[in-house]
Amino acid sequence: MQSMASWKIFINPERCIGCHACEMACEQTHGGASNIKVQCAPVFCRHCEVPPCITVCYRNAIEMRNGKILLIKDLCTNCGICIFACPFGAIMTTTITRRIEPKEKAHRDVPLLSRLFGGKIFPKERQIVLVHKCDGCVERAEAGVARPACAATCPSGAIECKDIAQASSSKRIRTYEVHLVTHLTHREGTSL
Amino acid sequence: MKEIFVRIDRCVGCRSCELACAVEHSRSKTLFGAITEVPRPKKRVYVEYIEHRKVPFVCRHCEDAPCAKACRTGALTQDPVTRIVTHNPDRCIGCWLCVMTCPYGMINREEERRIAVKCDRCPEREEPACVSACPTKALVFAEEQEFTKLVRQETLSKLLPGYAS
Amino acid sequence: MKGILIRKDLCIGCRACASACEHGIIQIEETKEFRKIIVSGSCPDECKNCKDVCPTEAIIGEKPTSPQEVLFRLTLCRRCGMPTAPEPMLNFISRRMNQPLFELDLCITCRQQLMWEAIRER
Amino acid sequence: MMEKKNNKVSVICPYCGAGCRFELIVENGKAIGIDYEPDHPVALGALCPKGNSAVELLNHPERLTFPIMRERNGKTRRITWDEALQFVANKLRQIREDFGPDAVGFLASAKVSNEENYLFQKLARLFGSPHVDHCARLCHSPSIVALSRALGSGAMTNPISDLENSRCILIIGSNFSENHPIVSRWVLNAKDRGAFIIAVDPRKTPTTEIAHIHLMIRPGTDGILLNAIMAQILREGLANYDFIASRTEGFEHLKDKLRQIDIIKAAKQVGVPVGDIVITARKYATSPSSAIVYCMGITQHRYGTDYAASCANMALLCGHIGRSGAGIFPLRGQNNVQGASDMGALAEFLPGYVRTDDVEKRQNVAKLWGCDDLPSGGLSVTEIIGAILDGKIKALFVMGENPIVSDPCSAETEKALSMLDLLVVQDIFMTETANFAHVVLPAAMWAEKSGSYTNTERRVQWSPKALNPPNEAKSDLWIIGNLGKLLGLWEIPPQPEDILREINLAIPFYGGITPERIATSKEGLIWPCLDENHPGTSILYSEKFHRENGRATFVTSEVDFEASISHEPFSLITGRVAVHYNSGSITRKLPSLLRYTPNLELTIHPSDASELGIKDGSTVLVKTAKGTVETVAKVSSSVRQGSVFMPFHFPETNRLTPKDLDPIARIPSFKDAKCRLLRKDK
Repeated sequence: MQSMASWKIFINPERCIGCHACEMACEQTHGGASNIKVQCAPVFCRHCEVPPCITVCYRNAIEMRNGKILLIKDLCTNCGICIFACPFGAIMTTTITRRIEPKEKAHRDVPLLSRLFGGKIFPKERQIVLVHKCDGCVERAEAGVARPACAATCPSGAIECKDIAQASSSKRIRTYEVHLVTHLTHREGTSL
Repeated sequence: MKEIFVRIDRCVGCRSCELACAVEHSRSKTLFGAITEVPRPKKRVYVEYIEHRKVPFVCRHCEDAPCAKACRTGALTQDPVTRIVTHNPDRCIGCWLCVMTCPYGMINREEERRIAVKCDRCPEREEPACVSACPTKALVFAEEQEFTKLVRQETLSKLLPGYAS
Repeated sequence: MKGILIRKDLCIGCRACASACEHGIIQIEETKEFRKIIVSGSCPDECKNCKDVCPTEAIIGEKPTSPQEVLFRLTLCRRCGMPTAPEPMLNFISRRMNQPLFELDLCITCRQQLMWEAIRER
Repeated sequence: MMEKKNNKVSVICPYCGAGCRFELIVENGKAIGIDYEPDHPVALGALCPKGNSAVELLNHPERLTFPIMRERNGKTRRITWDEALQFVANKLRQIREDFGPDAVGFLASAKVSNEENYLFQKLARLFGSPHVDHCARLCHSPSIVALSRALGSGAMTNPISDLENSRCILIIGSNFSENHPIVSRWVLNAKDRGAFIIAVDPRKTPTTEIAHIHLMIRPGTDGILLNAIMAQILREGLANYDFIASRTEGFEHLKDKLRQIDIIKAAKQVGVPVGDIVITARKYATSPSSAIVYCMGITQHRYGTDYAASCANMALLCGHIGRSGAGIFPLRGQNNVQGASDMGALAEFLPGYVRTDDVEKRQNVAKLWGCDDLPSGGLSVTEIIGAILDGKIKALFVMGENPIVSDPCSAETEKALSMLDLLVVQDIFMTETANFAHVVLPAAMWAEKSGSYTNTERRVQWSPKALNPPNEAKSDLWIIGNLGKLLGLWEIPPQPEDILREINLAIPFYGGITPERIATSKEGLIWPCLDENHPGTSILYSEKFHRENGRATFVTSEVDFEASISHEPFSLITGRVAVHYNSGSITRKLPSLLRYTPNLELTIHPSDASELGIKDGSTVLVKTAKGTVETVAKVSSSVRQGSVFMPFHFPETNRLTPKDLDPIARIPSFKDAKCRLLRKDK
């Protein structure tokens, strides 16, 4: 079995029919936030082998584990710096609202209303911009399902799991079969 | 501009072009030196065995190269004049967009540095290593007109005997 | 009751402290061209979440004079004009990446579109 | 999502006719997720966006969960099941006494299982009413009529995965990249192997982008194009004469008709370059195996039957049928529209395509059901609405259908439904039609009941029950079974397995599809499957055609297609969008799908838009003979100049469509609508 690193999530961009099935599958497998965005083809983390996002993260919250670039949630501070380090925009954000447990000492002074409410109000909730990215469906892989959800659901075969060398050689063979065969028969006069 | 043309029917599948290409892209540029080097030199030309036929594949350095256009970090750049696509290892992040978009599968992966490798048409050499290594002249390095002239002559030489007798 | 103070010269305008502050004292407001980090109120002494997460240690524990605001102009995307990130944040990125691999002043949607546009001009 | 203690049940997808299968993960009675089945033959486990929304659909809060009675004054109140069924049974008996059995109409559904459709049409016919129909009338009734006359059966001749082996694929009137997304995988595989892909569609769609050449025809000119292509094939002598001689009849008649066609004139009328027609003719005829894939673009026309017949003629002309990679692929829209038609839920057909006017065979079916004869001369969906308006039909029982949105000219439908003495609607949501109903019965969804479904490639698959329906909702079989008992048609409400055994007796080509064989197998069986150990036939007509003399026949239409071109200001094309499904009564309720196409948009060509002063997003008034609708405009060159596009998943669209029917298949010509546009300045 080749090493996990060479097994890549491979995209044939010209096969994408823009149906958004991958976004929906990703959303369901990752509890509501999709790590894929479909432009003219699906955009999600390429799990680069020399990733700029790792070099940029000042808390080393992004780690490469057997071929997959994983964002470790408890180290990540949602600062959003890695978002602009990724050349493909494959690191995505979702805004959520989280409840604030009122602590007696903590309060917020609001200059405008300070005269009316004695200058202190206690906000009930706050907005957080969560940072998330594709994890190569590691959870599915550990449960023994080889293919990530997006590759499993893609109706047109735009997203596949292939090894780089194998993908290139299949393209070469297809080039021969589709384009070169006819050329050859004319030159030699033999019909294949 | 000179191109590498392939006469598929002449290829006997000896793969000496692959060997020469790897040796040319090693530091020592000698066969014995190349074997022991790390990172192990990688070939940029590929001979495929399909059905009973042997077919060599060389990067075509396309006019508007999809690989150069797809590369987001500027590792693959195309020289506007010579149209040759060169790879800059320092900028390559191993995202493999080039492998996905190259229609002919001419880009390969180097395990050690985890970067892409592709044909740069041996800039220092006058004639690319694979062309000079090919024993049966299946690979021809010439201008378009020269090559078409060569093809005409070859076809004529096949026709002539039949015609003369 | 001590408060916090954000040093304007060190802060790069990321969202680390706002996400870390559980009491909602550090809030971020974003418009088309500006990002404003607002610090209002004072927080319990023992809490130093924001200090731990700040990438440039720009938060110091002194009593601010009044509710503090840090304003950043967002660089606009070269291709579509939408806001991307504050200038210091982009410099922070290019510094850490020793030499920038690609144009940083592209917004996320443009980067995503350019990823496949080379092949499919849909 | 991957806990171990829950169980996974393999079910069929409830949406389109492709028949994909996936595993529903159920935890203590609630659906929590799905998983994929990479070895399923239809799509290798792939699912389109609609398939992925199955869990959201099952847990939808607005599902109907108890029977509702609407009083005279419009107030609705909750009632019990006994009360509801008793009321419906009494009212039906009373209407039968007053106005006779054919005063009651029955609308079956293409989304319920074979067993339920079989029992539904049996209930209707035993009750005495000939009027049983379902929405196959609105989609592939021309295919059923034309293909069964030409070849012997109206179904798809090869499985979808067989498209991979075609060397040339002609896609005419189908946008499968959005409506049957998994078909695009096999077509792209064929393309990768060097197949030549031709797309014929008045619009630019993701499907036409796959094609090598796209014939952007003027809407409604499919017939002229097909005749022109066939004429060119004949002129260049590319027809397969020994196939014609050995396996077809009626060729002379077609040859004379095609001789008179001037291809240059035809190309001008169709609006495509002549060269494209010649290339299409050569590529289709000369390739070793060619396929024709077609859908609503062919059938929903005034001459839908003739267009479908032309597709059959073209396949027979070149002998591209009955072999791997060669065949005709009419893509069915709903998950069981093929099954519902097989079960005889059509006005003119009894189970197994026995014609109701064929007295002798009809009496055999009657004998099977224990009565001496069955009614005939039923009306189609649109004719039933007309009959209600004339006062001939007093009661309508609608199962899983939303005629107000899916039938043409909704104003007339609404008027008719409000005139009824009794309207019973059995559905999963409170649809637009259910708002008019006197009694609304809550039905269970596909995963909450077990049954067999037939997909578009004639594959009969069993979908087991994965979880219980929400509190009082019941399976359609339970409802029909108990209603039939109250009407005295049978003693005990039958189980799905018993009905399937009865189907094996009633329909010869379902003979071997017994519950034991398909309950455990994931691939199911492809009919015709004549007996217990028959493996099923994936490719039809390999030896002979299903007609008496085993020969196919060319069906030459006497219609002058030129008459169908009219140069009114705009032709209105209605069609589907990737994330929505048919009447939209399901997908418009699912936020994860609605966010992609939230509201109705009219697509207009840039030059037409600038002429009328319409910009992107400005509101537009669309006027047709049947009604006026206000909608938002989207300027794009994906439509031709002089035509506009509106998806029909929204209630407004079918307010505009015309009602004139195809004379033979009685399908409304949705796609021949003409409209005028006005800019509505705020």
